[in-house]
Amino acid sequence: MIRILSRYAILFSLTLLSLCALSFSLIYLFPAEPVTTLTGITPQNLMQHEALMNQYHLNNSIIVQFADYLSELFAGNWGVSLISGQPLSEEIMLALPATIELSACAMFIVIVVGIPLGCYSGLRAYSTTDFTINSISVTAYSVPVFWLAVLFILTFSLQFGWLPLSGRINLLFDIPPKTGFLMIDILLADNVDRAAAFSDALLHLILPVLSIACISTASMIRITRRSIIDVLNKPFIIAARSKGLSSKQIFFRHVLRNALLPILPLMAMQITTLITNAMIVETLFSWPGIGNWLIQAIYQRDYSALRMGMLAVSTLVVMITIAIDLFNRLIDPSREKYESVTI
Amino acid sequence: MPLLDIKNLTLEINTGTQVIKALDKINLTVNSGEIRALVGESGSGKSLIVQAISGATPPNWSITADRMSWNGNNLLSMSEQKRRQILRKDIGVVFQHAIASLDPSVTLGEQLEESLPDQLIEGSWFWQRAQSRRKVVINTVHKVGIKDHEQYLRAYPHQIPTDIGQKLMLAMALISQPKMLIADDPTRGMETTTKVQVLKLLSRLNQTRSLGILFVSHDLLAIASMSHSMTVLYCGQTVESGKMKHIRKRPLHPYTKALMDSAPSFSKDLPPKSQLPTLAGTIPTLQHLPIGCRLGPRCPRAQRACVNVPAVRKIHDHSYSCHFPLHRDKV
Amino acid sequence: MSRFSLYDDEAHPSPWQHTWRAFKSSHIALVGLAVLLLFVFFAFFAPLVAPYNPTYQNTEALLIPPSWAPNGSIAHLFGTDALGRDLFSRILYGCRVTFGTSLLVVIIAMLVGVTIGTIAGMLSGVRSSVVNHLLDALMAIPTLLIAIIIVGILGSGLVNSMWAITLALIPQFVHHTRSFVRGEMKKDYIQSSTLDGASNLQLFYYSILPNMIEMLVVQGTLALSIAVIDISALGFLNLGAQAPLPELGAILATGLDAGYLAPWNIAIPGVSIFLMVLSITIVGDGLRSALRKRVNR
Amino acid sequence: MHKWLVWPVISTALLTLLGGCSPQKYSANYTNGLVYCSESDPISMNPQLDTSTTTADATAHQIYDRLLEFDTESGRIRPSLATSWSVSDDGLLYRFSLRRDVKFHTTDYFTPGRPFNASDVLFSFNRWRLPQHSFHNVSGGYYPYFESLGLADNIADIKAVSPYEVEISLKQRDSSFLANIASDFSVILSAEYADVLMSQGIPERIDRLPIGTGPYQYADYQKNHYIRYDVNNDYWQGTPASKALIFDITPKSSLRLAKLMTGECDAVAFPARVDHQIIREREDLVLAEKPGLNIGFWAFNTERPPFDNPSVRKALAYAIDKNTLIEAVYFDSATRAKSLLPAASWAYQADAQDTGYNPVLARQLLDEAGVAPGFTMSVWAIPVERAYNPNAQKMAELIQRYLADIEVEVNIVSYDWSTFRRQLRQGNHDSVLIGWSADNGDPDNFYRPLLSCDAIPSGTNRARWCNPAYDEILDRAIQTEDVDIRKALYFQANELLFDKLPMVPIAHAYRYQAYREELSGMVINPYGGIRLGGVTKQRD
Repeated sequence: MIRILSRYAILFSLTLLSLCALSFSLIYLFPAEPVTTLTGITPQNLMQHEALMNQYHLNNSIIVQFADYLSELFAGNWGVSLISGQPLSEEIMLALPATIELSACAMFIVIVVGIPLGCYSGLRAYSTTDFTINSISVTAYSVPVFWLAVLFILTFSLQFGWLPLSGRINLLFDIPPKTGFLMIDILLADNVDRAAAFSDALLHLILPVLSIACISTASMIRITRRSIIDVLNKPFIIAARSKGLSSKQIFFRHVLRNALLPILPLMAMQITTLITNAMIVETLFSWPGIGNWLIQAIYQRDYSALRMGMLAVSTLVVMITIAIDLFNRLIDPSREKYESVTI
Repeated sequence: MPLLDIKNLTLEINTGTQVIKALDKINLTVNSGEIRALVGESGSGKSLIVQAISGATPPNWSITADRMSWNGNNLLSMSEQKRRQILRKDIGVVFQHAIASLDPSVTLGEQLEESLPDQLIEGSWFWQRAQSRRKVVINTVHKVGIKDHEQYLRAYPHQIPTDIGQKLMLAMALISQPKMLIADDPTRGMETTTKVQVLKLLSRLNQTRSLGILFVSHDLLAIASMSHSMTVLYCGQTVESGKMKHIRKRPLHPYTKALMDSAPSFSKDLPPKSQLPTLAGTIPTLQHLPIGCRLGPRCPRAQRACVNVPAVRKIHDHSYSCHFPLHRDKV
Repeated sequence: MSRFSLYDDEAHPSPWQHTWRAFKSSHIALVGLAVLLLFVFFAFFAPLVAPYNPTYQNTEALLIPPSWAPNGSIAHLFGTDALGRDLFSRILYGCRVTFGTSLLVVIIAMLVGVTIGTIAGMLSGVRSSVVNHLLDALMAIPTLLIAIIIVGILGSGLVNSMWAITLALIPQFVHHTRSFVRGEMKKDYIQSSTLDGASNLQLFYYSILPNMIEMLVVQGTLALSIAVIDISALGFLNLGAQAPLPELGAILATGLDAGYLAPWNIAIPGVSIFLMVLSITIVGDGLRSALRKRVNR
Repeated sequence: MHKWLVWPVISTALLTLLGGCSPQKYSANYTNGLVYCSESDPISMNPQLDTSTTTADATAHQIYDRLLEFDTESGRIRPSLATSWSVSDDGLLYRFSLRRDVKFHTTDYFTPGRPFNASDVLFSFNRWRLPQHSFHNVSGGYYPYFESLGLADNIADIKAVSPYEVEISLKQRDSSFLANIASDFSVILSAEYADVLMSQGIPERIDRLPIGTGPYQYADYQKNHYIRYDVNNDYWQGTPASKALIFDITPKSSLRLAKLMTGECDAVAFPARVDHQIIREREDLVLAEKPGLNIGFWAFNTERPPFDNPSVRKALAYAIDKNTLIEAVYFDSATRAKSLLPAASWAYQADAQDTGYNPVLARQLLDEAGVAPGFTMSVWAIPVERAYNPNAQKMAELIQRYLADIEVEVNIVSYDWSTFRRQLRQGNHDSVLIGWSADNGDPDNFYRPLLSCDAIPSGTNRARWCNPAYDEILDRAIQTEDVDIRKALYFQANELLFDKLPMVPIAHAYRYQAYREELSGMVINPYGGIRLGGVTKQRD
């Protein structure tokens, strides 16, 4: 156990280091002045330029610069956005929770709807219900997410007018952003009608979450179905049945557990596509998440924001992936690495 | 009253393109306390019979039988619930690959406790029942010959050697004190030392607990010594069955004779350096089964009459199905 | 003695024929293949087939509905967009741009990925596991993020977005190739050829590659569907193909502005991307199940 | 075997679907407030520092007041913070008497000690007038509107005769002075707030956390997302009806329209021309229309060869067909522009010369000027919608094709609005599609900020064209009060412009305002930014 934990700790710190190195190299790769990309302040005159250069040790060797860059990062001084002048740590801490909230709800729906449907179609393999579920999931899997979002907007909010289409909550609710997670902020906010704010936030959440969840649920259904069918063909299921266990007992005690174990590493890949889709959909629903923020930054050529945004998002995603891998390694007793799991 | 009585069992497998008659009119009876060997070359449908009995059949199989009864009541017409009850209580099944037949994600102790029916444990409170459950598991494991049970009960299937796995499968089958045990070639691929251990264990159980055993195997040497009666299977057809002594002394079906000759220890008068007599040709694949007597093309005594399926004839509990049996020239 | 063989020897088809026969057995896969070939045809012969030049702005024909709509004209099969450009020819050229570039992207990513994967697979020991774990972790970075960074460095444009997606797809190929090669190296037929004195290169070319082709084809179709979606997403976000270049995602984005007046400007590009990805996924699925049928027999 | 699994699966799927759609219509107005969807971020919270309409919309009429106001119907000047004013007969001395007990905003970052008086007027004017003023260089020290008019060196002195009496003396007569005082940019700041900030050592906060006397006070601003205003309860013209005002920043015009339809926005800025028909068809939306005092033009950067050569500029002008541009981009809701002034202005010249569509002549002129075929140039297109140019990107693509006919290659450049303006001011553009909306009714407000020499450093002269003869005509024009003389002088200026053609005037567009029908008091302000003080929303 300790050996595994230490191995994963090394892997995590190594990846984190490579990500920091990547973001450090961006300072020189971006077509702007290294000083502006690092600090976000455009030096007005030569004197301020010199002051910044030695304040961030930009003139001595790369290694010292990188070491200093790392200490700055962990000290929380992430520099200032080129355009808005706000400190980056503040802006990212405001934008990241919005995307996390969106992806978490989408992931919840993916798991709650995807896995049961996958099991259902897996158990009734090669029957008509299995065929319909499978064809629906193949279709839903291949719909481009931005087109789906546009279709949802056109039908649900413009045609029927049931759902709002932009932002996290109606701006008339003045919710001071304490943690960045809207649901928690509503509870913390004092002079606001909580029930109305909560229902409004939920209504705003439905369309973006549905447009992201559709695609990931479809692929989750296919993965689960394939995994269930593989497990059902295994010999120990025949042995269990000959032991006289009822089909319900066999499913819950043996099939479900063995089918879900190989799915975990694939969940990590699911999270990556989910967050990518979330970043695309944010621009359509003007959801103030990290995706929207990054795309605004690229439009405004805000290089310091790009550098820090990239580091924040990739660290988040890599952390989740490695956590899922570790969790899978811990609870998967069979040690037999599910290397080539087909989708 | 035989424990298990199967008459004319036919199994058709619908493989999408064509329907294959894998088992053709199987007759099999096992009395209580009797060890019956079911012998046949690999691919003759032995494990299909075991699966047919246990009812674990995939959707594209269709099973028809004149009679398939357990202690008198017909298995096929029984309700799913009732049949499962019998399987759990009275029949224990041991499979060939022990490790593959165990759930890789559950500890062995749990799997053993799972196959223990509730009737056998006492204690009203749940912790008492858990203790008694553990006690029964531990002494069954001891009975099967595993001393250090602590280490194995906590382990996972991929962490234990195959012979221990085999013994645990046996324990799992015996834990519900069944009346009959179906062993599907448990000793296949084992070294002789462990093989002898398992066989001795089985015969000891048969004597002490008069446990009926249906021993499915293709290894004649091991079975001849311990089983009371034998049925020979070829390509899904029962060719001969009867008392072990009669068959060894006077096999009536050419295939049984060929089987007997191929085992060197039986025919003592074999001149040194002579070729072992075997049947020509190979076992036909399921898609190309010959009509009538399936041994037809390979049988040295085959004649025109063999084209239609030979009826089953009995000479006081020694039955065979062949038009031109050995030692009895007239039909 | 005369050998009397009653049953003729079965014609043992080669693995390829077998996979093709299994693939052919499912009709949906065939339909998917037909649609895919249609897109490939458009991708290569768009200039011959397209009635108009995609960037020709006919200012008299602004926002004409498609031919099947009440006041649509047959001159413009899919109608025209806000600048009077014929939508049908733009979609054809769009297929050429989107599908063509994603084919290119997948081929490059496959070549690079396979070489790195094989090298990582062959040399065992700490280094390769470290490299692999690192690549697995980097595989987790969302493709859109890599695209944004590359657009930041090189500026927006179709070629830059191609580099971004190639970089995003390489770790996937490396991972699958590496696990496949490690699996193969344990097998005996590799052992036997190494005993015959085969060098690593010959080993790869003669024994591993033939077996790997099917796995690569399956991974290729998966990567192709991801590439098509990503390239059109970047085009939609105006990070990939720039204004006049007819790329399906960009056409959809420009169509959005006049969305309520001309809904077909949204529907038709969306449907074409959807059909393209659907056909790729169906063919990929058909291949995968055919391959699985052959392997499990 | 699996019948028992059917029930949990169906229930979860249904639950998620049903929970979602509440059949009744989504009504966005829970609390009593007004949501206005603007198209971009303001550069700063003080209109003095920037001429863009976005900044004026967000601040001018919401947070601040001016000495004088334009009447929205008649367009004539009426009193505001100055109750009355008198002009000496030689036109050099202006005396204003100020309104009493007008309170500044009380916010969590500042509580005013005293009401509005003359020292605030002095502070507001001297800040941009005197370079050595303590607040002049705060947030860049850059006042484009006043620099382009050269107002600073025309004002001799400003004196506070009494706490509620101010006197301004000019060096030369300026007939457009009163109109400039009433424009969006000459707002009144709080001197007391300035002193407090200077003592705390954070003077630039005056432009980030503004204090004014307007109907709404600043509450919160998140870049690219929203600006929140609270109501100014003790506003001197009576407390406004809606409790809060939100500027929801939505760059895409189709998204703004969508939010208007679902009721998430009560009013939207610059509805796209292509959607006008849809807004008119829906009965819950209103599209107000007014002939606009603006001009959309295509300016060439005359400092960069070959655009410094007038014949090249003429050739490019002949290469494009203005009528199709107007039809395709403005959907015929604009009139063709011959000169800078729109028809609504009294100095409009109906018979001004204009460049027709003649690509052959254009190619000829280019060959004479030595511009070889395949010459590439950049056309910058503003990314936001404006009354004077609703879709610059589309117009650029049309121009791209016209110039392709005469073998001139065009690449279209566009950034985010604030980055676009910053790069434009540095002058690294070949040509730009932009425009100007009048801030007051005076023709000088068109000619001077767009093409005068001292408008180049202020950034409003996009063509960076400096012609002393042209400036001399303009100075003579504002000296006289006589309308006919000024008209003749402006006609002279038109000829000079047609001869040199630093920019190609394209269209004078109508101004549009789209809002929900439950809004009342929504009126289009002919000059400058939107006025939301008097708007009320009935409960539906």
